[in-house]
Order: sequence, then C-alpha cells, then structure tokens
Amino acid sequence: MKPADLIVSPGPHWHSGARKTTIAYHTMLALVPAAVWGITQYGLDAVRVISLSIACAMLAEWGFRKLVRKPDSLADGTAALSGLLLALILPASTPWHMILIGNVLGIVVGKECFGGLGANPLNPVLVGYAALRITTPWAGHLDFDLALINYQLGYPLEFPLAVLRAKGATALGQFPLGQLFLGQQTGGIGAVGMVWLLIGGLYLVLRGFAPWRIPLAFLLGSFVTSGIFWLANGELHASPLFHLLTGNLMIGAFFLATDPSSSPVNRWPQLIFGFACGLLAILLRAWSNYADGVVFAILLMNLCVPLLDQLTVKQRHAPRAAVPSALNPPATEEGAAS
Amino acid sequence: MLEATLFLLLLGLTMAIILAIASRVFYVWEDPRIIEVMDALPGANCGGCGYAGCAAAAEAIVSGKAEASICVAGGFETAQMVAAVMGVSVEAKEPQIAWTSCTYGVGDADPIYTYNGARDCRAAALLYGGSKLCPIGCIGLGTCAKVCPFDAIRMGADNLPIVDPQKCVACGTCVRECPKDIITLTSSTHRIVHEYSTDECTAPCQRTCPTGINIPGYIRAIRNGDYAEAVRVIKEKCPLPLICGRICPAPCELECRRILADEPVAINPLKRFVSEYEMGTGQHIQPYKAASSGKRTAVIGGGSEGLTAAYYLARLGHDPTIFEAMPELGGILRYVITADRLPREVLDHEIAGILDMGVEARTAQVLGRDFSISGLLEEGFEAVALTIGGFDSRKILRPGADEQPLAGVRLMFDLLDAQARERPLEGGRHLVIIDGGLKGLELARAARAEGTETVTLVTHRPADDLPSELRDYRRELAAEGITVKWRTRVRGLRGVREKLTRIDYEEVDAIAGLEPERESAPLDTLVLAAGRLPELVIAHEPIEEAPQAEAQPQSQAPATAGEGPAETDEPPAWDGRWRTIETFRTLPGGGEMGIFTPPEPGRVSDSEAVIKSILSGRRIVRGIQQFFAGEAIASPPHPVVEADTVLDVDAVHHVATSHRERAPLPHPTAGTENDWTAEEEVPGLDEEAARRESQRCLACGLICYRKDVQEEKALF
Amino acid sequence: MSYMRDFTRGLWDELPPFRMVLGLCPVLAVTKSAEGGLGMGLCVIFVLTLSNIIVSALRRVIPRKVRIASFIVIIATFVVIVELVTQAYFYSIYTTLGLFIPLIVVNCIILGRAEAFASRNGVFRSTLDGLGVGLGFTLSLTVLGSIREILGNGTWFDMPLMWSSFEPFTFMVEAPGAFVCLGLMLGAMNAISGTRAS
Amino acid sequence: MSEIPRMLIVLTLICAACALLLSGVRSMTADQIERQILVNVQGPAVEGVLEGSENDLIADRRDVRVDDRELTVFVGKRGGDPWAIAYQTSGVGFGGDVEVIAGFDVTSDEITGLRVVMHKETPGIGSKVTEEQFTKQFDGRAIEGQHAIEPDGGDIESVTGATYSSRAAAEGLQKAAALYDEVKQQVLTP
Amino acid sequence: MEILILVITALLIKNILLLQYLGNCPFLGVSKRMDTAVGMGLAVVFVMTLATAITWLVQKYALDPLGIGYLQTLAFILVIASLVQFVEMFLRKAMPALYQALGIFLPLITTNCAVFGVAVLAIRNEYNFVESVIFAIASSAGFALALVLMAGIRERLEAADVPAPLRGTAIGLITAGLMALAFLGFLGVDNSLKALTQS
Repeated sequence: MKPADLIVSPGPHWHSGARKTTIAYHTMLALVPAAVWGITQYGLDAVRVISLSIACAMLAEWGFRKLVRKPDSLADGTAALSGLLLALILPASTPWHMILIGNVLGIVVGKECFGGLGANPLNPVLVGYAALRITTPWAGHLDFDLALINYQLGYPLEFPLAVLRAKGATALGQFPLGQLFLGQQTGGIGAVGMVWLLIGGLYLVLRGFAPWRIPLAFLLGSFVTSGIFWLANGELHASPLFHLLTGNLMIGAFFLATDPSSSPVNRWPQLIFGFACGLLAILLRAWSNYADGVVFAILLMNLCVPLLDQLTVKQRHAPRAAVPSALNPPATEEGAAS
Repeated sequence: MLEATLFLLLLGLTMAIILAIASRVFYVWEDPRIIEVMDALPGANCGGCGYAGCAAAAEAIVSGKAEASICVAGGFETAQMVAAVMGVSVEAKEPQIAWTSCTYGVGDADPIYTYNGARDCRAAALLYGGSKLCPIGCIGLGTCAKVCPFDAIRMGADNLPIVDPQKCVACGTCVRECPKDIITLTSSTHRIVHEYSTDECTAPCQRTCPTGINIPGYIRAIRNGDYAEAVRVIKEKCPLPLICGRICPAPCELECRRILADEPVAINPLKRFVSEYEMGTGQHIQPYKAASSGKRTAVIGGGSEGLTAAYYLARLGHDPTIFEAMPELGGILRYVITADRLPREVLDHEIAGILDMGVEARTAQVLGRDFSISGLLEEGFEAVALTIGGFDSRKILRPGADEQPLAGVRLMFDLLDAQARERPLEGGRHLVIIDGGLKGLELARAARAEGTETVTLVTHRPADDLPSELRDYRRELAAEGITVKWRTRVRGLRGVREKLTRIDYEEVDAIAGLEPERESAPLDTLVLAAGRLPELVIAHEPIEEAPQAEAQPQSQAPATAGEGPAETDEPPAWDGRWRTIETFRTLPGGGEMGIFTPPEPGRVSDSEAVIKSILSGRRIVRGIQQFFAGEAIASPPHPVVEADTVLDVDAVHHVATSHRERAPLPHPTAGTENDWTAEEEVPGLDEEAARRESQRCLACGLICYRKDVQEEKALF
Repeated sequence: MSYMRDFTRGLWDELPPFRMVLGLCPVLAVTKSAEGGLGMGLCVIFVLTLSNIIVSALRRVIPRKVRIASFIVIIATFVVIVELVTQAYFYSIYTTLGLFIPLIVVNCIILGRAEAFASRNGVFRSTLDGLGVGLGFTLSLTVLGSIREILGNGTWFDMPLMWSSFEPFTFMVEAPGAFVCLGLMLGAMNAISGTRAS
Repeated sequence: MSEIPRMLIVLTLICAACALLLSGVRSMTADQIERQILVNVQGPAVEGVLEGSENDLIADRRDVRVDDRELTVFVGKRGGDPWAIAYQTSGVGFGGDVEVIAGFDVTSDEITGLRVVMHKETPGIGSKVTEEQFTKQFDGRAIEGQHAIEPDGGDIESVTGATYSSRAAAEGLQKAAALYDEVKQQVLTP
Repeated sequence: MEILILVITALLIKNILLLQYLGNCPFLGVSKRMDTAVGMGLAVVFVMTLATAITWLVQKYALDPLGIGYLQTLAFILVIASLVQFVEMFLRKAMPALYQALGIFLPLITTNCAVFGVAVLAIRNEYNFVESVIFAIASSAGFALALVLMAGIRERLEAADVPAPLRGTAIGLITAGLMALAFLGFLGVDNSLKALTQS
C-alpha cells in the first residue's frame, strides 16, 4: 500500500502549522534547561529517574498499542514527553517501581484506553502522579522532606510548601524569593527550576507551540487567589510571589495545563480554564491534605473541559455542539504548513 | 413482634391507600391502548420507525397516524401483538437484515490521506468523502457499530463492519448514519430482484456479467473449499449454473483485472466445476424460498428466460406455472443447441432443480390454441409473463402457424407475406406499425386502402434517422390518415379478453428532468417490424381505476396494483380487461431498447446468449415483484450500464504472475491423437485445478484488489 | 438440559457485573478485599435465590400493578434477614460490608431477575437461575476482590502474600482503583469473549 | 374495580407476613447481636485495659445506674475477686465523639489503661490517638489528678497536629474518673 | 459554616457517586448524553431530597419509638418506591411539562441505590432533620455534578478511537475512576474548614 502524503489529524491545530510531533519535541526542548538544572542538583539520581521514566512511558505505549493491534506511535514523541514531565515532578530519589507504575497507569489508563493521543480527557502525566500520590504507603517517597533527606545542596532542605503548612507564613524567612526563583529549593527534579521553566515556557508560548492564554490565566488565577488569602491573614498565608515560585505551579501552568487534548480549544474557555486551575491550586494548597494542590487542581479542571468547550460553541450558534472539536474544519497539517 | 407486624401492616396499607387515592386524584386519561402498545414494542427507542422512540410510536399507532407494523425492530411478532391491541391484522413481512457491501478494509485499500482525526465516519467523510481513494468504500471508523441500538454490528479485524444476523432487526439506524451508504437493508427477495447501482462495490467481472453474479464471492467460496456456498452465491443471480458453466460466452473473463498481470481467471470453468460438484451430489442446492404469497403467476415459454423467471417467482413465493408449446422444457437449450455442447442429462438435471423449487409446468400448451391470455387471467393468475423469445420471432417450430401468440399482435413478416400473396392484410380498425422504415409506410398505405381507420407508424428513432418520406412529409401523411410518431416507444397495451383496445406511448430521450410526453390511443392490431414482445407481463386491469389510469398511467398503475384482487375476500368480477405492466427492461432513454431493436444479422435468438436471457428473465421477476408490492416499477437510482467505468484500474502491482488452469485434454481414443467424437464430452477442471485456479482471483473490489496474491503451491 | 442452562447462564453468558453490567455499586464498594467480595456474593446468593423462589411461587397471586412493590418488599425482607444473621454470626463480614448489606435491596440484579425470570418461570427453574446468577456474581466479586486485595494490601483473605518490605499499592483499594480495575476487567472479558466469538 | 382492593390486600398481607418473619428472626438473633457488638466493638479495648483478668469479661458485665443513665461496667477478676473495672465514656473530638474505655484498678485506685473504641477523626492525623504511643501515657496514673493535655496545662503529650482528638480522649478519661467512686461502690457491693 | 462544610463534604469530598460507590448503574447508563444526564440529575435531586426528608421522619417518629430499627431497610425501600410512584403520578397531573422532562427517569430512580443509601446515611450520621435535608440536596447535587461532567467527557469519547473491548461501559468505568482520582484532591478540605471555624 502506498503511504498517503496527506495526514489529517484531530484538533487543536496551532497556527504554527507544526506537526504534533514537532510540538512534542519542542516541548521537550523547552524542558531541557529545567531538567539540566535538576541534574546539576541531584546528579546521577536525577538522570536515573528521568531516563527510567521516559523509557517506561515509551514501553507502556508501545506495549499497549501492540496488545490492541494499533500501529506504533512512539515516533510522535508524546510518550517520551509524558515520561519526561512525570520525572520532572518526582523527587530524585523515587524508587523504580513507582516510576514504572506511574508511567504505565498514566499512559495506559490515562491515555491509550481512551484511544491514544488527542482523546485523553485528563492529562496522563497527572493521572500517573495522582495515582502514586493517593497511594498512602508510597506517600513518603513523594514527600520531599523525607525523600531528599540525604542530599547536601547548600540551601534548606525543607519543602517550602510543607513548611508553610506546618508553621505558617512567618516561618518562611529561610526561603528568600530570589533563591526560590533561581531554583534553590527542594521539590520535583525539574519542577523547581523556576527561572528555567519560565524560559522554556516563554519559548513555547512565543513560538506558538502552547496557547499563551492558559499559562497567563493560570498564573493570574493563583496570584489573585493567594493575594486574597495573604491580605486576609498574612501570618498564616504566604505571599502570592512565594506561591508562584514554589512547588509545581510554574511547570503546571506552562507544561501540564497546556496538554492539548485535555485543555480547551477556544479562547474564553482557555482563560476560564487557566484561571480556575490557578484558583483551585491555591485553595487546595491552603486546605487539602496535599501540600501542593497543583496536580489535582489541573485534573479537576480537565474534567470540566468538555463543558467549557461547549460553552463557547453554543455562543457561536454552531449547530453541532455535541460533536467534538475535531469536526471543526480539520486542518491538514501538510496543507497548513506555511 | 406485634408492633413490628402492625407497623409494617399499617405502613403497607398507608402506602397502598395513598397510591390508590393518588391514582384517582392525579388521574390523567390516556388511551389505555398506548400503554399496551408500548408494552408490545421492544423499547429500544431506535427510531427505526421514524418516531422519536417507542412511546411516540405507540401514541402514533393508537392515534391512527402509524400502522401496526411500523416497528421494524420488533418484526412480525411485535406487529402481531400491536395489531392484536389495535384490533387490526397485519401480514408477515420478510425479515430484513443490514448488508454491508465493502470488502476492503482501510488497511488494504489505497488511501488518499492518513486520517488521525475524530473516530467517526461522519466526521471523516466531510473531507474528500473519506480517506479511501475509492469513492464508495467503507471509511471503517465504526460509526455504524456505535450507533446500532441492538449491538448487532461489530467492527472486524480489517475495520469492516460485521453484522450479526441474529441480533440485527433492520431498524435502519446504521443505514441512516453511514455517510458512505455502505450498509443497506436487504432480504433475500431484495437481493433476488436487485440490480446493481454505481453506489455499490462491484468487481469488473461482476459488472460485466449480464446477470451480475457475485463472481469474487463464489471464487472465494471455492478457495475456502465451500462448494455448496459457491453454488448458492451463483444461484442468487443465475439459476442455470450448469448450463452457463458450459455454454456461457463468459464476457466476464474479458474484463478480469488479472489480465493486467497475465491471464484472466478461469471464471466460467470454475462455475462449471462447482455446478458439476452440485450435480455430482445428486441433489439440488436450494437457497432460501419465501413462504407463498398466495399469488399465482403464469410464465408463457419454457426456455432459459421462462425457466429463470419461474425459478425466481417460485423463490419469491408467487407460485409460477410454465406454459410450454413444446413437449419438453428447455426451448433453444433443448431444441437448438447441440447435445455435445450441452448434454441432455445436464439440461434435465438443471430443469429438474428448477421444478424442484416449486415450479409447475404444463407442456405442449400453445398460446392461442390451448389457452389464451384472458383465459389465464380468468383462471386466477395475477400476472402473465411472456417469455416466448426467439422461437416466436422466427416463427419456427411452432405448431399451427396460423395462431397468433397474442390477440392482435402480428409480425410485419405476416403482413408482407399476405401482401406478396395478395391476400388482405387484415389491419383491423386501428393499426399501429412499429417501424420507422419505408416498408412500414408501404404497409400503412395498403392498410388504409383496405379500410383501416387509423394507422400509426411508431419508431423510437429520432427524426434525423428516418427516411425523408416519413420525416418531411409528416403533414401530408397525416392527411392520408397515417400518423408518424418518432422518438416514441410503446409503454403498454390494454385489451379486453382476446382483443387489443388501447396502446400507450411514451416519448424517448425526454430532456432530463422533464416528464416524458405520454399518450394513449385506441388499437386493435399491432404490427411488430421484427422481434417479439419481450419481458412483457400482463395483468388484470383494475376496473374502477381504468379511466384514471389513462390520465396518469405512470403513478396510477403501481398504486392500484397493491389493492389487487387477491386482497379482497371475494374474487372481483372480471370484465375481461387486461393491461401490460411495464417491467424494468432497459434504461430510459438509451441503451438497448428491447422490442424496438431490430434483430442483428445472424442472431439466433432474441438474446445473444443464455446469460442475457437469464438477465431478462430476472428483470421480469423484478417487475412483477414491484408490481405485487405496489412499488413503482423503476430501474435502480444509479444503474450500472455496460459503458460505465466508475473508476478504473489500469495496472496491477504486487501480483505474482501465474498461468491459468486449463481443463485436461480428453483422453485420446486409442491410436489417434486428439481424436474424440463429438458425443464425448469436453471435461472440466478437476478439484485440484479448481482450487489452484481460485487462488488466482484477485478478489477485486471496485478499485481494490488483493495485492499479495501468490501462487500457493503448497495447497495440497 | 434446559435446567442446566438456567444454572450455567449466570456463569458466563449473563455473568452479572460484567455481562449484564448491573449491580455495580456493591461490586465496587466491597471488593477492597477478597473476603468482602466473597461475603457480599454469599449474601446475594441467599437473597437472590430465596426471593426468586418466593416471587416465583407467588407469581400468579400478585396483581400486576403492585408487582414491583411486592417484589421489593419480599427482597427487602430477605435482606433484613441477612443483615440480622451476619450481624449475629458473621460480625467481621457485617462490618466489612457495612452499608452495602441493606443496599442489596436496591441491587438491580435481584429485582431484575425477579422481574425478568422468576415472575415468569416455575419455582425450580427460578431457584436454579438464582443460584447460577448468584454464583456468577460471587465468583466475579471474589476474583475482583482478590486482585484488589493482593495488589492493594499485599494480602489474600487477610493472609500476607508479599515479601516483608512490600509497600502495598493502595490505589487499588481506593475508589479510583476500584473503577479502573473493574473497567479493565470488563475490557478483558470483552476481549476474551470477542476472541471466542470470532 | 375489584382490582384496587385486591392490590391493597395482597400488598398488605405480604408486608405483614414479612414483618412477622422478620420479627421472628430478630428475636432469635437479638442476644447474639448484642454480644457480638460487645465482643467486637468494646471487647478488644476492655481486654486491653483489664489485661491479666482471669474471667470472661464480656459475660461478667454489669449494668449500673449512675447519674440517671445506664452504664455497662466490665469487671476484671483475679482468683474470683474483682480487681479492676472498665467502662465507656466519650469526649468531643474533631470529627465527632471520641468513645474511650478506661480501666481502673479498684485495689490501688490507679488507671490501668485507656483505649479508644470509636472515633471519626481524620485518618492519619487525629486517628493517631488510638495508637499505643499516645494511650500508654495514661497507664498507671493515679485516678485523682488532672489528666489534661499539655496545651490545656496538663502533662499529657498530645498527638502532633491533633490537639482536638487528644483533648477528646483526655476528656473521656476525665469523665470516667469523675464517675469512678460511684461506680466502684455499686460494683463492689453485691 | 457547619452547613457549608456539610455541603462541600457531600458534594465534593465524599461525592456519593465517585467516592462512596453509590448510584453507579444509572450513572453509567444515562451519562452517554448531556441532555439525559441533566434530566436524570434534576430528577435525582428532587426525589432524593424528598425521600431523605420522609424517611428521616419515619425513622424518628415510627421506627425509633417502637424499637423496631431493624425494619429500617424494609420500611425505607417501601417508602421510597411509593414516593417515586407518587411523584410520577403527581407530576403527570400537576406539571406535565416537568413530567415530560423527568418522567422517563423516575422509574430508574427506584433502583438507584444512591437514594436509599443517602437516606440510610443520614440516619447513620445522626443528622437532625435540617442537616439531613441539606445532606440530601448536596449529595444529589454531587451525583448530578458527576453525571454532567461524565456526560461531557463521554460525548467526546464517542468520537475517540477507544480500543474495541473497552468501548461502552468499560471506558465509562475507567473515566469514572479518573474522575474519582481527581476528586480525591479535595481530601482534607473539610477538616481544614472545620479547623478554621473552630479556631
């Protein structure tokens, strides 16, 4: 059978005209600075987690597609990207079985069961992470204070958000904002290199590989919400800037919330989605059992995406409200390339 | 213990009383039958009836807006239950199932693009009609399986839908949702009378075969070793496989796509192989036969066309009786074709099989001598098919040459003969001559001179093709009492008992989109320039509808047919009036025009080959079936015509070449080489060769074909 | 032969939670452990069989309009009996199943069998049907419970199975694990029967 | 219209028959159920605080009336003589009542132990009051005394992050101690 | 504030459908399309609130005084079944428009274990009447919320290339599992809010 030159794929299609694959590789590229920062901090342990995670993700996707007799799709790079992202929010000491199970659950249950790329209602990376997080006996491996106890890094080895939880905002003097910004804090391998994530994120946004509205609204949402808390009780709640510069917030805003198939397609829904993610993240940080609520905030908002998308479609009086975005005139990737 | 019992007793009582009161207080009158009908309906809310769910359908039934048999999903049983509630009766309908027509999965067919979009055919079809190069191919995303409310469709390994006949209730949801019309509802009846349209996937051989046998289908069955299935596939379209297997000219083989690689597949020898396999079992493989419809039909003529018509009429349950002038059935097959080409035991076996299907035959019955059309109609036959083919047109072998096959219908040969012998022409009062030549004009003038009141010359040819005497002197001829009609064909005849009364004309080559002009005129003698009245079916003319039928022949005829005599309890009084029903013969406005086509030089019969007479036989049945069902008698919407090349493949790739299997030479009689007598039969393929040959078939679709065909040497 | 069929139907063709996809709530809730699954299954067998018998015996007495209400009362009675008996004699099962014992009363399988089978067939056949469907239900629940307990707790019927340093994957015994595990099992069943069909 | 009465009769009769059946089963199982609850809910706690008793603690329970309410007292015996008593009280915790059983040595007037029977505290945080690390602090304390947690000025170390739950447990003990004299008197006088 | 915590707990933190495993059969059945999901959600809110209120009264004023608490299951289910039927008849007469919208879902509710479960839970949690009613409203709203979110996702899945064996209920269950996973993010929020009110 002669291969077809024209490839039609589901939306959303960014105006860059790049292939899905290109987006995945560019996103990985954008994550390189943060990953390198993590490696400089944790050395070979970080290399181990990252490489194992990428391998597990790719293996999971390859194996499952083999099982259901679908063509192999490793080349599109999205599995590798998932593996990388999961590794970057895990601590460097994560044991191998957690990396394996997190990736398998994320890729198989979170993505491939739904039909693979473009069909997953939730971000597979977050599905994998959340499944590990709710497994109580494993929580210790994800508790940065316990997990990173054996490292000597020259800055306080306490997870800033856990400190905030336990002792309130007054105890945060040991975390100067500048230090946080430079990534000198404990946390996921790549999730704390704030300046590097910001650089990578801006690269994606400026190149048009990620929609700018989601990260912007995300940061704005968390800033406003944490600001309100802060103004209400400055002793108990940390400043908005502290919140922006800790935990998974930056990686969440730029890399996790922008997963194309689990985020809205249209403008207003993107803004609402981003803002609500930020808001929920801060609420969960303040009140839930988890020190960092970013993961669950994004997951919860992922669930609302179909509703958000319908919101605008109806406004436009489009007749096919129920039909997914792929029915918007399918852009042909080759054809749209300019 | 006491309080527990009392408590529950009270609670139960209270609840029951409250409900009882509530059912009074909040009583809303509703036709109780609605609930009963609802209970009878399957409750799948499939929408197959056209109403929004079963509740809506029940309401519609009770309010009289819908019929009791509206639920296709529930089938006859449900219809009976509903009818019992409504106090009406329903007739059984033949069960239908969904039928998928595409045989090549997305992975095997050539794509125009790779589709990774929404997994929904309707979405994919929006872009260039789907990802397949083939414009009518299945997109394979399984929308039909998703929408099926009865879970009767699943997607096979090659992404083609597979219908579970047990679960399918023919609700039609898949048919409505499939953007490519891959799925149709069909029944055996449907398939018997089906004519291919360009919307269907047909292989080149299948399209070329006049009867449209599913050739790839039966070769596949042979490849699988299922010879009985192969016979069944053939008999779907052709009831005479033994005969065709020997004497068919096999035009299919000329179109076999394998020619592009090497030699055509031995299609006809394979047919002969399986039909001989059937004969070898000593049994007849008889496919599905519908229950009797209670209607009787007569077929005049027991040749290949008549046998075919009778066979399919029997399968449709219309109780056919063949009337044959000769002492034995077979027509040209028996009395013209030599026994070395067609051994008589083969013919007898084939005919026995047809009679086996429930066909009655009366031999040595000559039309006009032993029986008449009106007599048949009076006897209770509801349709009479004339399949007197080549015999009649040549007037050979016909005992009693004076009898006319049909009252008032004469051959030009008769008139010319009479003229030459200076006998009276006997043109009657209203004479119609179907001829656009000078001979016709000559006869017309002679008839006028003899006292015939009106003479009409009718030809389907356009004016430009006519001799100038006819074309340019039309007005002068009219003054002579001779009307010339060009671009006109005969749509039908009417008669009373043994007399012709009227003739209906229709303009040919009507401009597309315009109703062709129609006209009706009195008639008592019809003269055919040549040929015969092929594919002609005669039936009662409904008494009260007769005057209207003249005004609106097209729409009236089918509509009234449904309320034919059989449905009333008492047989209606018949005043002897009959009419012809126009069966689907040819395409309107082109192609072969049957009765109007002058015979070609050297043509033995009206059909050049048995396979063509089978086609016309089946088309007669199609017409009768549509007539009985009260449908409009028409060709399929986009019929395949001979010239059609929907999409053609001009080269095949990745096909290993191989040689066509040949029948082994008959063993030479002792001493001499290749010296066999004419009586000794030419043998066919043996099983091994047939299986090998069946491997060579590319199993073509419209444009798809097997690209991995290897010569499988290790088969045995 | 057809009696056999009444019994075996519930074991594969109409295997309750997987084929009929009914009665999912207890399936999800009590299969944190194999014991819970087995206990629930046994309770269901008891209620299902006895209510089938009574419904079948009374099928000609009960007027059509109060059919459902009567069935529910009959079923509820047996559920309360189960509730009392487990509480008195099988206390650990009673605490494991908790709220889900009374909830048997709204388990669609039981009402479904009463309505679809017992109210139309004789007592003997209804008994077989109840036993078969109940047994299928029990087997399914025990298997699901075993999987979840072994992975999520490292034990099987409370017997430790795993090595000492095993950190159980408690995701499996949490709600998400229940749904995902049942979904995947259902998928596996479909795949198996798909292969069988073709 | 004979349908409605028939409906009523059948439904009512079924209800009554079911109720009759059930009340029969109920009366057969009632004692066993009560015993099961004692054995399974309070049993382990009672055994814990009355460790070293030689009698069947559940069987040798006694109901006494203190402050106008029924109180089930478990009596531990050694060599046929009661040496300790235990009974249930509760304190208000974070998620609801924290039910505790406190055991008291009637010979030395010391606390033999405290066990949490039932609680609705946050798993992993408040639920730590059930752990031995917390409850063993009460062992061997003299009944006379304050039994308050640190934040309230006492000497009992509260569980980290679970002040409410710890306070509830202590509150339960305080209530039990308050009843001690009267209960002891009633139990020991046959 | 107590009420708010009760509402948030029932709606999000202990969502009856996703985290208490109640009412799954209708959940998987009617979550295929958005409009039916909304209809079913409304019907459940309506019936569950009414049922919980009535069963609470039955428990407190009939079962408890008579000392026949063991008949709870039987009494409740009888009341609920009758109530559903009553509501159906009432709606049909009094509010035909509403009946058109909710009518077909009402019979489904009789066997919806969430209705029964919430009624029993309200008693087991020892709520007073007002709390019971609010608990019922919040629980049913949680049911409706999960139903609507699920319907949104499942409508999208219609067009997805879900592996054949997983299509239908299987993928519905997996989706529900992932929803439950996300909802677990609210774990602990009730305690934090409680602490907030108590401090």
